Amino acid sequence: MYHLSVLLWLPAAFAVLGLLVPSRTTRWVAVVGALLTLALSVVLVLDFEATGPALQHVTDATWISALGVRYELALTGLNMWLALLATVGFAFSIVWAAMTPLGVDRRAKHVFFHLGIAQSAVLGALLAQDLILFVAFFDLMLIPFFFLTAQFGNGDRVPATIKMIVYTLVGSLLMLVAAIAVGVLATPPGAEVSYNIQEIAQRGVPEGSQGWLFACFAAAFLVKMPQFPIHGWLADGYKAMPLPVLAVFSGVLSKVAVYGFLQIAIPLLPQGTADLRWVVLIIAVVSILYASTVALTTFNARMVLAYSSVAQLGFITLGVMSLRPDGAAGALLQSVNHGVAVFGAFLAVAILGHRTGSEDLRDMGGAATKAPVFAVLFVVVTYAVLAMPGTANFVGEFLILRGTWEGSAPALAIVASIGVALAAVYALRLFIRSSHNRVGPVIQPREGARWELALLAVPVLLIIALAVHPQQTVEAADQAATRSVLSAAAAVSPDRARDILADDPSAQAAAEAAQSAAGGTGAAGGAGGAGAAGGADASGAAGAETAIDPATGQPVDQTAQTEGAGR
Amino acid sequence: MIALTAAAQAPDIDWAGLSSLLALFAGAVVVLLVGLLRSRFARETLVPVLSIVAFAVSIGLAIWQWDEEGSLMSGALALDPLAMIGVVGVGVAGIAAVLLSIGATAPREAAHGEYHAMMLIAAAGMAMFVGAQNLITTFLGLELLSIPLYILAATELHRRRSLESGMKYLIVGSVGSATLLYGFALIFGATGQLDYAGIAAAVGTEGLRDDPLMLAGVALVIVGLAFKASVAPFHQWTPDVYEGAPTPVTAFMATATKVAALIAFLRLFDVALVGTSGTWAPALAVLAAIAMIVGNVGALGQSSLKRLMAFSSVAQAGYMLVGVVVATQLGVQATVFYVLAYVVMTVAAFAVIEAAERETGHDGASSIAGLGRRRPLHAIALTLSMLGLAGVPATVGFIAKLRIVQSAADNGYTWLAIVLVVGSMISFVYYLRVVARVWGDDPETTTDVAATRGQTVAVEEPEAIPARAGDAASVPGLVPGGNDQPVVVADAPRLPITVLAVVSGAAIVVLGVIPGPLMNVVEDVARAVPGLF
Amino acid sequence: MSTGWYLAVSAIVFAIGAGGVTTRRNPLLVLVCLELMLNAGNLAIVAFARMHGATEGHVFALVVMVVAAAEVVVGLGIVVALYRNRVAVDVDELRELHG
Amino acid sequence: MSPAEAAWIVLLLPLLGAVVLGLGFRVWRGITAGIIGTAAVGLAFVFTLITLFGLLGRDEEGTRQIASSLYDYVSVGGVDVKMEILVDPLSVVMLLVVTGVSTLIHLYSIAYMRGDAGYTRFFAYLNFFVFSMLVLVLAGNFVLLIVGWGFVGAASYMLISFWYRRTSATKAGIKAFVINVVGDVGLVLGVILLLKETNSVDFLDTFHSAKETFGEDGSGSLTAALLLIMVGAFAKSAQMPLHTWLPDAMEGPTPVSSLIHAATMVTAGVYLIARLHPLMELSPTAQTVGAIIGCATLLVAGTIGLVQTDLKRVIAYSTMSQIGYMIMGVSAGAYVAGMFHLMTHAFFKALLFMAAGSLISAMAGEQNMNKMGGFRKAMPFTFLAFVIGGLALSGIPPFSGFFSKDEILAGVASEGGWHWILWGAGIFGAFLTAVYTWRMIFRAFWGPPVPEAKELEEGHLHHAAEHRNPATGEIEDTGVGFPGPEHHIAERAPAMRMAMSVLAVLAVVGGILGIPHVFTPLEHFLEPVFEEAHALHHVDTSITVLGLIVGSLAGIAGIAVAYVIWAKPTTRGEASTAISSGWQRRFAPVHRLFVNKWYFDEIIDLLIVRPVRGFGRWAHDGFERLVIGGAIVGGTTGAVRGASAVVRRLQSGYLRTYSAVVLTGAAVLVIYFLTQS
Repeated sequence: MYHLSVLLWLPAAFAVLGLLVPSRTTRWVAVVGALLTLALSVVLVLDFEATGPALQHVTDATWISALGVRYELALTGLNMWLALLATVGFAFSIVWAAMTPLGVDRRAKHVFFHLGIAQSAVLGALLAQDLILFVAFFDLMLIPFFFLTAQFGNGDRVPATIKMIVYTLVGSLLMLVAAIAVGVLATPPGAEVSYNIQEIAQRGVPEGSQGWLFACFAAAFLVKMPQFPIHGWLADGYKAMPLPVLAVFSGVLSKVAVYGFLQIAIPLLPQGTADLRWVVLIIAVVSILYASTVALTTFNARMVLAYSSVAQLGFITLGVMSLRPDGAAGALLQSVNHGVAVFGAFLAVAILGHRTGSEDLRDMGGAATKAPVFAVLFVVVTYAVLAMPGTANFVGEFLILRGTWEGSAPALAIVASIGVALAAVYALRLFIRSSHNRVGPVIQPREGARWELALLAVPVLLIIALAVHPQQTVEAADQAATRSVLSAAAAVSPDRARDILADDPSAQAAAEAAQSAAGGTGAAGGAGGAGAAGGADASGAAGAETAIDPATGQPVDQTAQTEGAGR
Repeated sequence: MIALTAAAQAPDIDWAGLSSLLALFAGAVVVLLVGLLRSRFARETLVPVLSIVAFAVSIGLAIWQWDEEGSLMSGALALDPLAMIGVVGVGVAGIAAVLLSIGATAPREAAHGEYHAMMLIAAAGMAMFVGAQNLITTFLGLELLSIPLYILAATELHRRRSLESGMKYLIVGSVGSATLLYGFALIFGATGQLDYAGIAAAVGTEGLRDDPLMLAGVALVIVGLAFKASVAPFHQWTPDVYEGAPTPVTAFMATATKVAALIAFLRLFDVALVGTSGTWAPALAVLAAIAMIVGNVGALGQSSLKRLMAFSSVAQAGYMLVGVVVATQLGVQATVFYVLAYVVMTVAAFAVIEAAERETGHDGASSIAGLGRRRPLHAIALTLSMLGLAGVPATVGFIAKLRIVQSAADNGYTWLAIVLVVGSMISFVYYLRVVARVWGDDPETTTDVAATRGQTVAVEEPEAIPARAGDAASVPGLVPGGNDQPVVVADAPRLPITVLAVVSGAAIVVLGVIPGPLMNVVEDVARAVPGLF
Repeated sequence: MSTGWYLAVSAIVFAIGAGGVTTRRNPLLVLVCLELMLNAGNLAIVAFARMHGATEGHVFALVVMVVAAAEVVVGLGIVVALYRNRVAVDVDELRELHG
Repeated sequence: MSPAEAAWIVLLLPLLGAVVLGLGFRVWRGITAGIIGTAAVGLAFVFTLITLFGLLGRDEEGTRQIASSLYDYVSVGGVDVKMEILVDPLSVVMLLVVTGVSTLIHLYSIAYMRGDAGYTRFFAYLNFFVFSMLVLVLAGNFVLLIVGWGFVGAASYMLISFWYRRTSATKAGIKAFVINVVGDVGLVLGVILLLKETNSVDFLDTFHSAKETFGEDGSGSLTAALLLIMVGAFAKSAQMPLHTWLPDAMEGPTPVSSLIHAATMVTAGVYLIARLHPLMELSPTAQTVGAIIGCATLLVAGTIGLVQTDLKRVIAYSTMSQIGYMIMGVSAGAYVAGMFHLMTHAFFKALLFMAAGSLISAMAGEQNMNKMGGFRKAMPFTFLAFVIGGLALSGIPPFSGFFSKDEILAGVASEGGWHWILWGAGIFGAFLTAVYTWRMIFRAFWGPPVPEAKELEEGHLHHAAEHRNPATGEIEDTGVGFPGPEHHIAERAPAMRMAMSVLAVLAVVGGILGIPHVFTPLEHFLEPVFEEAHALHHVDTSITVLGLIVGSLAGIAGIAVAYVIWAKPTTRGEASTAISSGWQRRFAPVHRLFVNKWYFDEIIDLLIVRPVRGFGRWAHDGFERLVIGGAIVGGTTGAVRGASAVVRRLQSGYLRTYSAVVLTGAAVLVIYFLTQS
């Protein structure tokens, strides 16, 4: 039984410790801290039983008694893998920062302090089960990146970062008001105001005001990702931020927004979700197309990745808003994949940047001639970015497209799939213009340094591992995703909820509880409480050759004669 | 004769209750006398120490009287946790101001004795103002705290700006208090009562809700108090006075006056006039909204730090007013919590501004450029205070803002909460710009402070106004050249200021992460306000 | 005479005082006008005290007079300091702090 | 060893080869990489044989369709995808073709690629390609099929742009990949639509419950799903309109062209349609569309092949047209015929590409046919290979092409009705095939020997002064070593000769696998898979015999015409090319249409590439700055900055204004309050 607070505050502790030790050793302290946190999170993930209760490793204490705000953390199917992605991401970027001049800069202490605080804040946002705690960490998570970019960024960084911070805070401050309003409105007269997510889900927010509340939450999350109309801060923010920091910022922080949708906006405001579903879907699809076209025409390598992230997050939002378990589980899987792919991609751009001095694709070309190992690793990352079938990104995208096809509308899935083709174009264009063709005018191609290749190998290995067995990520998310989207799906139309249940017999038990909560206000019965009955009979583990008799689905005895199959 | 004597025996005064107020007055007298001594040591160090002792004693006594319930001076002053928290707040602000004044030019110019005496008397005025339960004592408290501040603002007699700020504060301040007085007169006319309980009863029974005299009176009182708390349309004196006055005085004004004004607001509106809240609540809400927008927007383009803090205090006053508007237990708790948080954050900010001003000679934005490298402790303190004022989580500012927004959302003022949030979005821009300047180290802006230590630094005004030929005659003792360039010796900041900055910085974070204890204090303060559900 | 008349007079005096403060440029006269405004309030309080027969009103008026005096003294002190600092005795001269 | 276990080994061997070669790429010196690669694929072929015999052994008792799964790949919501393979006669036939031909091509490449700097990398990519092809063929459910589909697309991209220093190669690579992705997307959407009804991605479940879920005559959504899936098939098999990547794919080394663009990858579409035959049977419209597209492609490709001057592109277009035949056949119900033609085509087309490779090496990398001529004496073996390949391709009895192609035509014709038009087109296609094949052979081998040929006759292989990229003519960057300056011709490289002779034998003998109505072992072997389908499509002997006769006549006529135009020494002494240029002048507009490849490239560029790029650039420069930067961000900050200026201007510094504001504020408030009452 591990105490989640240890995982949460470990990075912050190491951040402070880093301040005390002499500045030469700060970076190694930070690296040790990051690896320890990573180890702890891996242990927690392994310890999570998929068929166990919805909330595990719960730690619960009062934070602000007067307001009814509790300090409550828990590991659920939704946030487990994202927390692991966060620890991997921060470990990756801290090790990367430790190796670059950023790490030995005379103000290295600041770098690792801010990264540590940011990690704690991100983990806090992911693990929080209390609405106000989530909003507090959601806001806090941005501030370290402000300091990192203002001090260590490049170009005219201060106005760029201030624009980024204020832009994202517009959303999250609106969310603060919405969070409080949700807590307050959900309290039946006389009862104590409570911001616990499960509690509010049971109490049910009055349907009248769910609309604007969902709008506030959606605004905060869409600005954070970012998505099409409100991505003004993306270009300057990404250009100004130092690359090690940008890798984790782009890979991890946008996923907290996705988690926000799944854990808070949809389950707490089912009616609001149902009403505004189409607005978010349209935004997502337009983001995919718009960002893809921009990504395939811009000449700055960093901007290609920036806009590709917008497009990928457009897909993830599609999956989330399809209000179907496979769509939501696909979105979660895609979040993890996109995170890992982005870590590798930004490191590759950094390596290319070192060799060209600038990140302009027109100066690059022919990097592969002297750097075969780097080229192979970069190709695998490129395949992950463009979601080539075979990588887990494809599985994610397949589930999202299926969820959208059946949950939202076939036309939407078809338009979104244009994004898949465009993704192939911009990902390959980035790879070819940098590594293939003749040696570019400015670039001096040389093989990646040993540490660079070793570090780049980490995301590549993760991509391959996920590609071979994406099941563990999807399985964990399945029950939790069903629970969170069920009430919203029921709000859209009752028969959708029925066919979700039909689709996934294993969600039967969890669904009864959620079914009662789906009835809008004040339903009793804890949705979280009833753990899902044993998951689907995970067959197929047997390696032996079993001729499956298609009609009955049972393995058939070798000798038995079966009709249908050939004689 | 006997009857006369019998009738004229001494009134029964509850000395214990009054002790915290009397401590301040006694302190003022003692400091005044010690100030007369010839020796520099007596004046330079003994006087500040004594005034700190006076403040500390008054805080101690206030805490001692914490659980008392009742009234003093036959109903003139209230003795309840609300008043006591006011005294404590003022005491803390006073100590901070005194610490900032050590080594500053203002006390040297205005003779240490009088300077500190004025401060103590102003504090006494505030102590009276927060406890006042009678129109007379309220008006007396207000004037007792304002007049010493006029003088303090004008202490640096050789700096034209200080005099100007003093003059402006006096004239506009008097207009404000005259309006307040006229309001009190009308209320007195309408109810025939002077003490709050009487007024509350009269308003309740005789249905004075729509009596023209009463309404006009309440309106004028709102103007008077809003002026004192520097709420929007009546805030125009704040930026000029804050920038002109010497920084320690500005610090005292920004923190202590806000505590006094807000608590008086609470007591007057949530106790005496709670009956007519239907009329004044929406008006106050609109005023608060205007304050938030004007304060934040005004602060955007500021280059002088003190002027920026002035506009930010206008905005913060707007946030605090929300608690009064809501007129519920939660509202009172939210406002008192916010005020205390605001005091801590502003003290931290002014400590660093004062230190930077002593080093560079001016309070322009460039004075704190690259502070992160020169004075890391100051830089951290200023950063924490800026982030706290902006309302970033893990600082007491976030919790305070959270409480205000919840109290607003709880009572149907959700639109006000949205205005508050939009205002704080704008505030992030200028707070973060200050923080970026502190930590950024672009070389050209950092004046090379090390080189100028010890020499006289010509004060470079941010926007020097072309002095007219008429008054260029040089006055003996002034540095030649420039119409009134005062002499500023750039010397390293004294230890007390750094300690103050660090302590208040730490308090911002500690209270932000563990707000529990402060919450309990605020809870029993709210119980003291009867009549609210 | 009914209290209404006293009220009318006090309102008029208050208006005159306000007009004086906003138009006159000489600080001394501004201080005088401030006196006027305060005394208008005084007059109203005394009128109401007589109407309600509440003697505290008169105490209030006395307090106000003391306060008004204190203010004027401080005001004059600052004006003298300004004069010694070569600043013309003119309220509009005080515009170095703005923006 | 059961067939399934053998199949798993077949699947994993090439992957093992690729990994071994990939990881130790600095270690392998000389041709060791080639040997390892060939060994890996050779072993896979051996195990395929084991699987074959295992499957044959089960003829009497057990079922012939074995699905074996390792573990749960993804199971969420209703979707339950397992990592499983399906071993049945159809997949074993494909296994035989893929592993067999790959082994020979690896053998050929050992010699052909020697001297190239990326030698080990080449074999690693080739092994990876074979692995991905096997995943595609052995996949037991739709998702794994798409995974194989994706891998094959990626491997072909890597091999097309193998010589990545050539910008033309990388452009061709990205073009191939993107069109493949378009195919993938079609496939994915089709599968999702199918999934909506069947709720299972597993092949066997879907096929056996096909009738219940879709009803007797198949539903509208089934047709839509199949059409979407066929988009994937057409992209992979280079059918119209998604065929433009195939000619450009000739940028890759010749063994790549022979493996990927002749034998294996392009046949994936045919395999897919054959695999989905239970569904195809239920949707006549999908079958018609497939047949028409196949027919159209074979005609268009034939016509373009007539006018191409680049040797490899002629063969590429011939591949396109032969695949057209297969798609037409398989769509029309002649599944066994389609698979048979697929197998024979693999033999003689790979042979032709190898021979072309040897010829091009002789020309020191020059691929333009106008510069070739008279190699008959110089390269007898390559000439013999060309002749055998040409005869088989033109469908001249008794070569394998003759039987397989005519069987397809017979199958199509037996459908009756408008299918006869397809049959006619097919015959005319056969004639065209014969013409352009022999045009190529006569242009290359007949006529006076060109200098390179003369040099070769004296036993000295010609070496070009500077090495030029055949497509663009830019000087090759051999500094980094590839394409290597060395060239290897079959006559001098035993490995090449061995591979080509095996294929030559197969090309000649291949026909016996399916002599119509006489001896049809292939049909019998594939019987269990297409058992219900056969009941529907009965081919009577009369049509077959008619097809055989007319087909061979068309082939012979084509050769004759080619001989007349390009080979016969003309009586009037003009150069032999006079006659062909004469034809060109007479049909100038038609000629221009064919030379420009029916303007497909230009159409696609106009309709898709240019608008997308234009929108992207407009969005990037215009929209971002104006709307996002200007309106949303700039607007708000502009408003706030304006308000701030107003507030600061109000702060005028004049004392009197401040008091005025306070007093007017008071007055306003009083009036407001009084109106309240």
